[in-house]
Amino acid sequence: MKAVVTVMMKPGVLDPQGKAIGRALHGLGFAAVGEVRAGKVIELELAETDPAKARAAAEDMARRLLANTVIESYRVSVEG
Amino acid sequence: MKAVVTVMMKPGVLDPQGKAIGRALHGLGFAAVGEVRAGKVIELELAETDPAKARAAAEDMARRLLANTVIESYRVSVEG
Amino acid sequence: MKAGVVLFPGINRDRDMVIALERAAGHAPRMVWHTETEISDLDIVVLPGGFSYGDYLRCGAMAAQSPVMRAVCEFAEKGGHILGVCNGFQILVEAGLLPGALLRNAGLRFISADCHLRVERADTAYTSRYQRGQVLRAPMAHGEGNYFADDVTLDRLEGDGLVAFRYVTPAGEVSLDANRNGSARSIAGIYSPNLRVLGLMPHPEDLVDPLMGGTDGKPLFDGLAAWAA
Amino acid sequence: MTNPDRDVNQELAREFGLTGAEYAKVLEILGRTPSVTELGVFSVMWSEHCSYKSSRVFLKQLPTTAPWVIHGPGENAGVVDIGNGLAAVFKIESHNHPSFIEPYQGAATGVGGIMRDVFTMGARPIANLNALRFGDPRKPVTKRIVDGVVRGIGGYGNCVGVPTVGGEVNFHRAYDGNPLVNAMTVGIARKDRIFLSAAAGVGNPVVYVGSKTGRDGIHGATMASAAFGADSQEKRPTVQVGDPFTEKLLIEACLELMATDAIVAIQDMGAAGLTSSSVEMASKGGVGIELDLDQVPQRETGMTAYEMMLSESQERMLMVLRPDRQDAARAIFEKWELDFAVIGKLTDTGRIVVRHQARVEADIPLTPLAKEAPLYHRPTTETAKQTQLNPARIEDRIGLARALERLIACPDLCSRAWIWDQYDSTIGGQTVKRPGAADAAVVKIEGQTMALALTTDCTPRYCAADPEAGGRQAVAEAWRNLSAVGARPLAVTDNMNFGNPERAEVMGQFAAAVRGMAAACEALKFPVVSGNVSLYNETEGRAILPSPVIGGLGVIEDASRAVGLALKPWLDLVLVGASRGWLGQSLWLREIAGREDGAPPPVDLTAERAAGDFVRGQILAGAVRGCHDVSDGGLLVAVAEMAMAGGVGARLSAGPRDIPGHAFWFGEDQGRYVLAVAESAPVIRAAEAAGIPAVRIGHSGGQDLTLPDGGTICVQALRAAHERFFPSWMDGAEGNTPGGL
Ligand SMILES: Nc1ncnc2c1ncn2[C@@H]1O[C@H](COP(=O)(O)OP(=O)(O)O)[C@@H](O)[C@H]1O
Ligand SMILES: [Mg+2]
Repeated sequence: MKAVVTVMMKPGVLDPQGKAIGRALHGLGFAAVGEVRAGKVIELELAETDPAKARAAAEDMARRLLANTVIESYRVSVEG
Repeated sequence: MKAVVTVMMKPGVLDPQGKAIGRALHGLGFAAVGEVRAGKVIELELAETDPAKARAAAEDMARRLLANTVIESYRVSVEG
Repeated sequence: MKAGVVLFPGINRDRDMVIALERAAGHAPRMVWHTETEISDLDIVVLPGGFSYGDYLRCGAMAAQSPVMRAVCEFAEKGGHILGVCNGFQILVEAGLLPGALLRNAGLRFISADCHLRVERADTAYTSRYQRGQVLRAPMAHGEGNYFADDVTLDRLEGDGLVAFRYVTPAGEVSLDANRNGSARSIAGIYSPNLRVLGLMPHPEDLVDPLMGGTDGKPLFDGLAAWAA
Repeated sequence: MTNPDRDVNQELAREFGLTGAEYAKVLEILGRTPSVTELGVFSVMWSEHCSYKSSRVFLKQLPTTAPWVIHGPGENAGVVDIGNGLAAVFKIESHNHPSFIEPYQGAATGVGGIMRDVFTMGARPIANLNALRFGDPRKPVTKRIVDGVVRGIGGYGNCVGVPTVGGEVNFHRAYDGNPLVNAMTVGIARKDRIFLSAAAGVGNPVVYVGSKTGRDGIHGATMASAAFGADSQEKRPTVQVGDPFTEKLLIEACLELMATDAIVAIQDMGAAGLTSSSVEMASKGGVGIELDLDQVPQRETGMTAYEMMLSESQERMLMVLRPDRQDAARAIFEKWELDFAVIGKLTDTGRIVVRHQARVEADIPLTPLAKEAPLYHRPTTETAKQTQLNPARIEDRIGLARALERLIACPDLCSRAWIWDQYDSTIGGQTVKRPGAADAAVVKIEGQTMALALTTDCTPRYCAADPEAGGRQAVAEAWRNLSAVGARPLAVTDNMNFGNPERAEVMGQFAAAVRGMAAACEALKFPVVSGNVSLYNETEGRAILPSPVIGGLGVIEDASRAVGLALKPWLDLVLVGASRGWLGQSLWLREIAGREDGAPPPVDLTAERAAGDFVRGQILAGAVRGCHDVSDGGLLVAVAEMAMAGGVGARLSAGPRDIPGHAFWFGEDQGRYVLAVAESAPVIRAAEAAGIPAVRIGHSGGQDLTLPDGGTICVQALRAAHERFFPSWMDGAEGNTPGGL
């Protein structure tokens, strides 16, 4: 099955890219845009049929490699 | 409301980052990992109450700035 | 001085580092491959600059997981000296041997230019050949050198005198313009609590020869050689 | 992609870029209808990009030999002897079309490709340069392209760890739809350890190493051989994405293998990928080759033979190995975590035979395919000569000071620091003169006292006004920039960027530029050892300015003698070379008088040589503290650049009475240098003895530039104006791509 790990900067850690994107969007005339945050997404194909096991594995990968919990938080979602 | 734009390399376009992450995960002993693809996620606060309008705006931003449609594809999701 | 220079795939400032160490020590350092696990023969472990694993995902993240880093962590626990420059600094931080993180430069662009560093203390194995407060010039070349840590950590680093170098003007003043990558409190390099692990972003190893524009980086390596002798 | 079972005919051939006559020749060679794969092979091998069918007849005129030339054009890169048993290996290559379609990846893969051309020959790359041309900076799209191209060049070169030490940038509306991205790489090898591509040894294994093959950039070669139409968006092949990390591993693995005796022949997979590499290796060696595509490492499933043969996936190499060294070689590539696959063997059939899933997909005789590629003598028409302008008739409305302030701030003359600050120029620890420090970059050779001097030059507005004079001037300026640091110029690599060769005026520009280059290379003993041709640089019938970019390489035996352009206080300023006040095609004329006309400044090659040899001699004798050639913007701009680089002012004395002030100080007469020396008298005496014009034009010191007409400018203020354009342009919100999103 497929697991998706989304990694975002923790609140409080500055996100210069998010800010730059916000500025550029306003420059393009998108006035309705408020706060913008930029992050990463990692999609994993897993040879695993049990969603719970897949999620556990992905969480483990996020903790150990995909996210740096000093600055980043992550969430995992699993798709059939 | 909040719109989330996810940007990934188009299928068939080389994703060196995903390739390297996959290798590293195997190195860590995650044998079940198959193909890995890495992408970006941009979370946008929108001063907008109508989900349809919010989605349309986010799609427009993705086309014009957030995604490089020559090599990347994007998807938009809207959260209340 | 028995120095070991660790090679991860994608490291590319190893030659520069070897030249600087060899000039100071009079002999070449040992090259340590990323799969090695036995490094107890070394006086000092050096993690040079580059783009380990392409800097994909996060700078230094994948290298921090490699077999040799387990040995490097043990080396640190035993009180060993470890120098990490640029990507090496990022790897030390990812491996948890130094606190904080290195974010993208505030301007979101790679910066390759000379910067000026103020020596915050001159009583370590790395800085004994400098004066406290001395300003040295060094090239920086990185896209992710923006040092970040929470205020508690930053206060502790400063309180315990663990800030090694700060970005300053040629005159030695901390200023916004001198801090081009946006580092917290202008921090360019930090020590571990026992002052034996040093991580810094700029490249003293690239300024050890007058031909290349100066020798401001040379005292760091001469100091190390003298300490190990 | 293309359906393998589509029936092959004239119409499909045209879609693949083959003319009716060319397709007829294919039928004649095969004696039957080709398969889709065979048609694909012919179409890429006979594309402009691979066959040089329009340019070959002209390029033959270029001098390519000298006692120090080891390998001239025809190999992956040029090779020259630099002494001490070492050779410099270098080449320049364009990635213009891809950089317009996807600026970051187009530029990045351009850098990757040229580095492979160099380390394929056994050389470790030690320096990169890049020559760039962009459209009108007032157009937001130009800004997007500049941002992407600069990020791409830095992103790839910085990661691989080769310093980017020089280059050039111009802007002109003629490049609006066709930016130029020319990347140059220089490497060092032992001169007795140069690796070539000619295959040998029937039965020897053909080995594929590097990245896996995907459907990247199929038909990139034919793509680079067609003008953009409005529909070029649709014609796009899958854009190649560069992987500099893999390139770095590939360099280290190849150099490690090259230290052994395992390699018989090696060739990078560039344009037209597996097709051109296998065909060129086999036909150069006069052998046949058999490929089994089932063995090719593949990134995607269900790829056809056609797709695998034409894929332009990056970071791949093809080698012929000694069979008894195969396992040792495999071990090296496995250590570096790279693919290694035996995909075929050499035969004695003189044919290329391609098998896929037990089917023969191609079986073509190599000689006609490679050596009988079409050759065209395209019609040419000469560019109309422009009249020589009389400076006395062009009045100066604003004076020297204001003109200088405007010139050094304009996009074509402003500081490029914003660009080179994004390129790692110090990695390797051998960079003696970084970007901006001297007329040529100076890079020391590790463990040696000698250094290489490197530059790229071309002045397209001269070439447009008079292609022959422009061709001469481009070569002369490169030679001049090398001499100005004290180096002995050795050889040239050239990148010919032009429009559609099927138009007589474009082909006429090409022919004339080559004539001018040939004359200059001949007179300056500065042979061409490698190069690249990029045609069809036009959109909807509008061609770029003719741009024959010259990459120059020189050597300086003692790196510590190299001089830069930074001014130091209390020195005399001496102008070497003759001045006539030539304003035609000058930047002053364009930026201040708003005119782009007149004949460009001529180059007197005899005087050029004499002045350069004199300046080099003075530098090596230790008499010169700073030196700068006089090029774009003329004498006053050259002095200002020296002052800004050193943060030191200067006081200038009046010029000759017979030349109007603005023409003397902003004219772009060629063959001139400004020397900063402790004492002018002995230098001027030596020049006169050698029959070379030399005059004292002032002296350095203080914080201001004091002009002969009394005006003064503070050097700090000048520098601020000089450095303003790029940062303020890029930080302006409009048309930004934040953080290289
Ligand atoms: N694209 C670039 N990349 C790196 N350096 C560059 C680039 N463009 C210009 N430079 C540097 O800027 C300086 C000035 O360039 P240029 O005006 O072309 O010099 P010159 O007129 O002497 O040939 C040179 O040191 C050159 O190498
Ligand atoms: Mg030039």
